[in-house]
Amino acid sequence: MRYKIALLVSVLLMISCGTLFADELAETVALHQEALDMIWLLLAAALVFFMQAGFAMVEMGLTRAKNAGNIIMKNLMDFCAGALIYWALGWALMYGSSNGFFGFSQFFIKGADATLFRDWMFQVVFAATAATIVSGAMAERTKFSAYLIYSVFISGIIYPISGHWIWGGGWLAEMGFHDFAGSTVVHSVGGWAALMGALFLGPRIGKFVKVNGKTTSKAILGHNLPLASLGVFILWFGWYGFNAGSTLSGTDMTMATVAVTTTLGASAGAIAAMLISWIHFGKPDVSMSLNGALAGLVGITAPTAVVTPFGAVLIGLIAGIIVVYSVEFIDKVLHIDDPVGAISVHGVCGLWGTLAVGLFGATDDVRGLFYGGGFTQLGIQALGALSVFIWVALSAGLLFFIINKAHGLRVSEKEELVGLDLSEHGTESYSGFQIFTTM
Amino acid sequence: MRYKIALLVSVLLMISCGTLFADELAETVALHQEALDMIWLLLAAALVFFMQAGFAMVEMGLTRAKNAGNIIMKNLMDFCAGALIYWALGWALMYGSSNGFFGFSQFFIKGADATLFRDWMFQVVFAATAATIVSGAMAERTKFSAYLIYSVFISGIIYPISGHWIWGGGWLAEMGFHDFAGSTVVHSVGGWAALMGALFLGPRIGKFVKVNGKTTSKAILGHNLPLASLGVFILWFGWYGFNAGSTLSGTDMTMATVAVTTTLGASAGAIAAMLISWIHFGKPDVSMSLNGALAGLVGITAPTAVVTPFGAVLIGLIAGIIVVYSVEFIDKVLHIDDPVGAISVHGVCGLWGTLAVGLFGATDDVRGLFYGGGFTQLGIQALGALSVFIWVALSAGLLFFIINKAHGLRVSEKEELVGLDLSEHGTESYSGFQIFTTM
Amino acid sequence: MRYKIALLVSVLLMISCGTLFADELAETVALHQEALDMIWLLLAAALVFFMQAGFAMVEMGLTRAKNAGNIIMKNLMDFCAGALIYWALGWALMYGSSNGFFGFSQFFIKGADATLFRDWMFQVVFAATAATIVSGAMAERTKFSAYLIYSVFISGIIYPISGHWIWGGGWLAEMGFHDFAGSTVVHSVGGWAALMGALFLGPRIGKFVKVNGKTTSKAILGHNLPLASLGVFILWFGWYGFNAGSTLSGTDMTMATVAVTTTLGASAGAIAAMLISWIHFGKPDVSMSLNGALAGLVGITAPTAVVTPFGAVLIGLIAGIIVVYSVEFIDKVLHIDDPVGAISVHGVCGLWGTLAVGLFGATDDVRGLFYGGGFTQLGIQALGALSVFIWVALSAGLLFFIINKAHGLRVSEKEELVGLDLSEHGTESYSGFQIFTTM
Amino acid sequence: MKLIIAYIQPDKLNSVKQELYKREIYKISITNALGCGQQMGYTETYRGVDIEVNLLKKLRIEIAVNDSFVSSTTEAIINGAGTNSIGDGKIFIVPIEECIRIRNKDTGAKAIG
Amino acid sequence: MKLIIAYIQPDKLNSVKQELYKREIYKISITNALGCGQQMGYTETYRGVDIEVNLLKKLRIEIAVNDSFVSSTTEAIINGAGTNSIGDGKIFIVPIEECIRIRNKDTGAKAIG
Amino acid sequence: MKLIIAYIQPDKLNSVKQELYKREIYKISITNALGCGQQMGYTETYRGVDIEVNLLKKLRIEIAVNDSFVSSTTEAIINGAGTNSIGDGKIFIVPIEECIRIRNKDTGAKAIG
Ligand SMILES: Nc1ncnc2c1ncn2[C@@H]1O[C@H](COP(=O)(O)OP(=O)(O)O)[C@@H](O)[C@H]1O
Ligand SMILES: Nc1ncnc2c1ncn2[C@@H]1O[C@H](COP(=O)(O)OP(=O)(O)O)[C@@H](O)[C@H]1O
Ligand SMILES: Nc1ncnc2c1ncn2[C@@H]1O[C@H](COP(=O)(O)OP(=O)(O)O)[C@@H](O)[C@H]1O
Repeated sequence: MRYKIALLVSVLLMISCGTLFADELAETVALHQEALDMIWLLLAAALVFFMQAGFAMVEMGLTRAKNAGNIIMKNLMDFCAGALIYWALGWALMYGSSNGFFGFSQFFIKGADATLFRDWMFQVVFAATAATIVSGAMAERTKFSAYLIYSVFISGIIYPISGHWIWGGGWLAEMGFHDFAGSTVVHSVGGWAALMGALFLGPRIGKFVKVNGKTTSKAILGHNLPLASLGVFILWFGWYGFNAGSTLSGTDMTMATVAVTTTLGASAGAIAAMLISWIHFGKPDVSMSLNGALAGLVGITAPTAVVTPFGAVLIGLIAGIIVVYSVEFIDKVLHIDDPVGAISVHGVCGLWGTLAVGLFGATDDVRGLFYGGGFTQLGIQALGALSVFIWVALSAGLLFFIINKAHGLRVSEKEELVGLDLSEHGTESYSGFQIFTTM
Repeated sequence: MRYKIALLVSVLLMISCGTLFADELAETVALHQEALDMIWLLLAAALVFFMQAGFAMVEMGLTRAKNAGNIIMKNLMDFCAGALIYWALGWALMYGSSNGFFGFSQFFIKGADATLFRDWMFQVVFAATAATIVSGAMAERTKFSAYLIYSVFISGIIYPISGHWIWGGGWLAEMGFHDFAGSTVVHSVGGWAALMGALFLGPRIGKFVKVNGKTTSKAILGHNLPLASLGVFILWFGWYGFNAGSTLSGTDMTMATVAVTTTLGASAGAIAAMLISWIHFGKPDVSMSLNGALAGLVGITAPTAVVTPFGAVLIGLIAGIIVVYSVEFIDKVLHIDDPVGAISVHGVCGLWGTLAVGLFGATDDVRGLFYGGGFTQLGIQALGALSVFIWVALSAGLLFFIINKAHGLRVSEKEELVGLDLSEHGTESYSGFQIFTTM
Repeated sequence: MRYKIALLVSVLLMISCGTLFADELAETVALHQEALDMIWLLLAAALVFFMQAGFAMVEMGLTRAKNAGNIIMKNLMDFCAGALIYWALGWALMYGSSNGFFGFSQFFIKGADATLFRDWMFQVVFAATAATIVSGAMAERTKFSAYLIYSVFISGIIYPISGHWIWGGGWLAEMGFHDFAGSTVVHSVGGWAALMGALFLGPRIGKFVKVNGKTTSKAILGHNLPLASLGVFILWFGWYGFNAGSTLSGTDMTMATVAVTTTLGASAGAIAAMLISWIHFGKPDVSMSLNGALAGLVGITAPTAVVTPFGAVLIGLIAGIIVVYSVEFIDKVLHIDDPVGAISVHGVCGLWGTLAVGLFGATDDVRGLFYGGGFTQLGIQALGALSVFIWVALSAGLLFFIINKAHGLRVSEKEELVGLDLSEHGTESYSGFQIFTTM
Repeated sequence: MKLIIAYIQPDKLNSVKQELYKREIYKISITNALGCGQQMGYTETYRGVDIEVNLLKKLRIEIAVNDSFVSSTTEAIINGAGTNSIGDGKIFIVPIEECIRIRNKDTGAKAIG
Repeated sequence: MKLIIAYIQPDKLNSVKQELYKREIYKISITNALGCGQQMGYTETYRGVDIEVNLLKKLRIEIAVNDSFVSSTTEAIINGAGTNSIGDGKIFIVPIEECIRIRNKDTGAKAIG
Repeated sequence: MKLIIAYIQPDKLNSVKQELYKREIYKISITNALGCGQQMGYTETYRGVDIEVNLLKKLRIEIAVNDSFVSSTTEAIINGAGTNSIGDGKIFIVPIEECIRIRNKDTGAKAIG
């Protein structure tokens, strides 16, 4: 009996020891899970933050030297003001407890723990991306103060609400709308807001010339293509955080698929835009090719996790073609002045990417038309894209309308001719350089 | 009995199997802990390294075209020379076995294993940051060879010693001085050295004009704001490595808090500086807003891990206000010529951030005045900041004094007028561009 | 007996519970292993991707303003076209099932799972690096369409095949040839292809002037050193992904050694090149120092994981010296026109780094001459470097020969004088800026 | 033949060109200049410190014309560039003794147009 | 003394300089200019939209010479810059009343060379 | 009325301006130029390869003055820009036949100042 008891005791001891040990281990492993998610999301967030620099460089490069400082200020400040308002309000509307249409809790991310801090960090840089897209379309003629007001509203209200529908557990999420990293949530929202902004502003002086009742479009050249190209490389670099980070988990291995489809989509987009511009204008156009890469990136953003490499290449190619014709159409037919092509790149190609999910989706959960999924997913995607378009067109339209009436949206003719750097900020961006200021 | 034995054996086998297995598992988990720390710190170190590019762009952008190449050389070489000396000497003084005032072992990081390699990597980029801060304040008039000498001493001796006090287990660490990521250790050290350098050098030709016995300050415009803004974005991006990496562990979840407070602090800083410049000068100033973002970042660097988001916003706002008035004061009252505002951004706002720990600290360990912690922490912070100021003022002062006497610190008037690119490096940075060389 | 059975049952239950639990834990830990590798490699790949921006900036900065847009297009498109072809073909030749000389399976990375996606992602950015190196040596005079053709072949065939020998399990790998991150696989391949390209193209107009039968070399200045320096910083930053990522595993702690030796090698390279240029030309030359940093990086790339810090410093110093004399030799003796020094930096220093493994290797597996390893390793390294040189010289030579005959490699004299931006792309890169277009 | 040199505000180039075209004067050369005249320079501030920009950006126009075109050319410039405000600029008329077209060595009145 | 002003194509500067050197004319000043003459401007496209570049980049050369050098100078310019095609440029000759060398206050024919 | 054209070293602009102000000459126009004169160009090296910079950066100053101001203007330029070394520059004086102020169509001596 003593023997038995001894046995029993020893066995129990060993087991309890083991489980004790195992408990500790399990805790460590759980901590590692948290750490992997944390590291992945924070680094991805940093990469997405860096896209602000990319946007600033692209927009500066594709506009005139006399407005470069103003673009800096707009890009810096829409992030800064956006971050504060997204902290106070935006997060609450987007990820607070939901009524299907918007969230409403956690203002000032109250009571945040490490996980919530992490998630806010990852989300704020997306909000800022949506905001900053608009700046390009409104470049070279917008009052700085008006832009500041706008940027508070888009990051605080417009973006969070449609974002809630899709990423915050709202009605579109319920329906199965799939937008992995934000073709619609981020890019289309930015693009459609850009469209409204450009519409309310009107074109830059000298952009459209009326000769014998016919309006012709004139090119106003960007002043610094090297800067613009740097911006595109920075954006592409950041996009690995934007897309792959959107797994939202450091142990979700689809991040590899995402990285690959993102790379292929962007490459195909650049090549398609280059070829189309070559065929169409006789020369491989630099700024169109740059826009093509961005178009491919925007297009692949929604479907990146659910398509095959082949699918990604096709999506990119089509995005690259779309962007060239869209830029032409908006410029030559609609006569809307979008200095950097933001509406086409982010709005139109964002729409394309959203629909592409319904065409090229190749997973069990998200199966598109071409992969035997029928029209269901495509229909949901179209509905989602349309709803967001309507929401942004109305809300941003109203916003710009009110700003225009109450405060003025556009600088005076004299200020525009002199350049916003001097007139709005009292500075020159390239002091000492000789620049032909007539341009 | 056979039965019993069989039972016993089988139980023991299973258990031992289990523990064997568990042992292996435990080893793997321990390796993962190492890997998480390693990956986190190396990537953070890479981000901090990239801040060198940010500093170079900011400093180039805010000075004249004729000195751009010289700034490249200074920023590149203070890193390169600094890395070699920090390997040979600096690490040993900072993290070698301590006598309270400096370390003294591990010269040439002798006998380093993976952990020490990792830690050295993370620390060397901080040392280089401190060194490179000075370059901006001494821009456009310093002999290149003198700058090289200086940079060896700051990375090899000045920075490591005060660093030892705080991060190397020295007397300030003992007292409970809290400087999470280096408002004092890195930024103030750089800022105060910059102050001494600018003092010994004197102002650039044409910076201060004496009319009727009254000295007035003239602006010497930076030649490339787009580059400067790119630099600020790069610095901000790198700062996520600088601050969040300073958890020194990949499983310390406060990294999320750090990322959030860093973002909010920087945003608030930029907005505050913009608003103050708007009120004060009539226009929202571009370069001041850029400096405001940096001021916010420097200010939040020490308290980032121990404050609330509200605290971070306040700290950033105040840093943004401080930087504008400090730049004005140093320029218009003290008549010290600091071309890029390095003394204000890094010295003064580093001081502010250090004190802010004692005001806004909100954790159990570090509790500041406004969070019921009384004056203790604030006192310690003040003492630490003061000690470091005295140390750097004396040591850097002596250094510049000796360089000035023995070697000469400043180029000749002719060389300064022609520009350091031609006179010190025999090159033009913007060959082919027409630049009004009178400026 | 009941008691016994009860005991038995309870013990068994507990154990099975435990193992069940342990199984789950083990699975999670295995997932973490995958996640660590995944995160590490994807982030490293993103860093290496960003090096494309670095190359573009360096090449633009060191050439004339009138060709900047063309360089953008070349650098963007060799990545984009390279990515598509590496997906379709390159990977299959490099990592498909081997016959010792090339692989042949997994075209279009067919049947890829997360691991293969990850590995492709990490490899494609290396392939693109090799391709883009060439662009610098062929700058300012190459037909854009010819360059596009070339870039498909290098990424699709030339690079993958020699890559297979070394990294794909081919014959050089079998022999024990050690090239950790690609001094030979990537940099020499790029460098030697650059050599062939520059040879077939001939020098730019005005580069070599024949006076009295003696050919003298004239400098053609780069137009934007700030951009070039930014490029070098970006490259260095990306190199942490390039070298440290080449552990190929997130739990291989040698990544710390790699980061440290990379830092020291690059620093030493920059310092050596600066000093040599100072002694040799009388001034510390900016562009040479920048090239020195790159030379150090290229040199340390092969041996980075197997050398001591001392070894790394020596390797870097020697690379920095080599690059200056190599640039001089290629320019003044061979009269080959390499606008950015790509042949010297990547070809020659890549060769040096490869041999340095056989000299400074200090691990059990890879032991060099100076560390008691005799001549064996050095011999293998020399053999490998030579084989790759022959392969690239022949294949790239043939490629450029055919392109030259069948399509034309070089633009017309008029197009070259006007600049490739206008003649090949119908655009100006710096519209509005006054540039002395005679240069 | 006269060489008409005019300094104008940069943002007036387009209207000057239009006025010239109306009068069938198509040939013109332009350089960038910094000028200092009655318009004493504005003061910008940069980080709150005054910059005396007493050298203002101007465009310098050169038009070589036959004597009979002088008055219509100056009229065009005045119409295009004049705003009745300080800084509008100046016109200087300098004699030309000879004019040669490089392409075909035409000289004199034939070459100028 | 005459001031010879010439507008030439930027890529012809080198050959003009060589022709001048042959004739031992070493002193010359150059500015960047935008010109609009018979060569009506080419049209670039930028993203498919026309840009009327009717202001073309030109170089403006100034050479001050003694009267006896006028013909060899113009000859040099014509030889160096002429290609028989539109856009080759123009030469204008303007009288100089006085010339002063700043360094030593030499004047007249002595100062000009 | 005369048009005084001077080429000076860029770093002498400030002292020239001061000398001019002393003599109450406030109106002046400046362009960037590349010059090649007695100062035969220095040689820079770039990565150890010579660059013959025989086109040096100069400033070109234009001052239109009434005849009575000619000597004080040239004096001011000589005082401000002279250093007794090669490269100091040159002054050319060219006759002006007419001067018009665009703002108010003043002409002649009244317009010039
Ligand atoms: N006497 C002069 N000599 C040279 N340039 C002059 C002269 N007077 C005017 N200018 C040029 O014309 C520009 C406009 O002159 P300003 O006196 O400001 O205009 P306004 O006469 O209409 O007031 C000046 O900036 C300068 O470039
Ligand atoms: N009458 C003029 N006044 C001022 N500049 C002129 C005049 N005629 C020609 N130019 C300058 O000379 C350049 C070449 O003139 P253009 O008529 O195109 O050449 P060509 O006479 O050989 O056809 C023009 O771009 C312009 O800068
Ligand atoms: N004959 C000339 N024609 C045109 N420009 C001249 C002439 N002589 C001198 N210059 C200009 O003046 C500048 C200074 O001339 P330089 O001969 O070097 O000075 P110095 O006569 O004092 O030695 C030259 O770079 C050139 O721009």
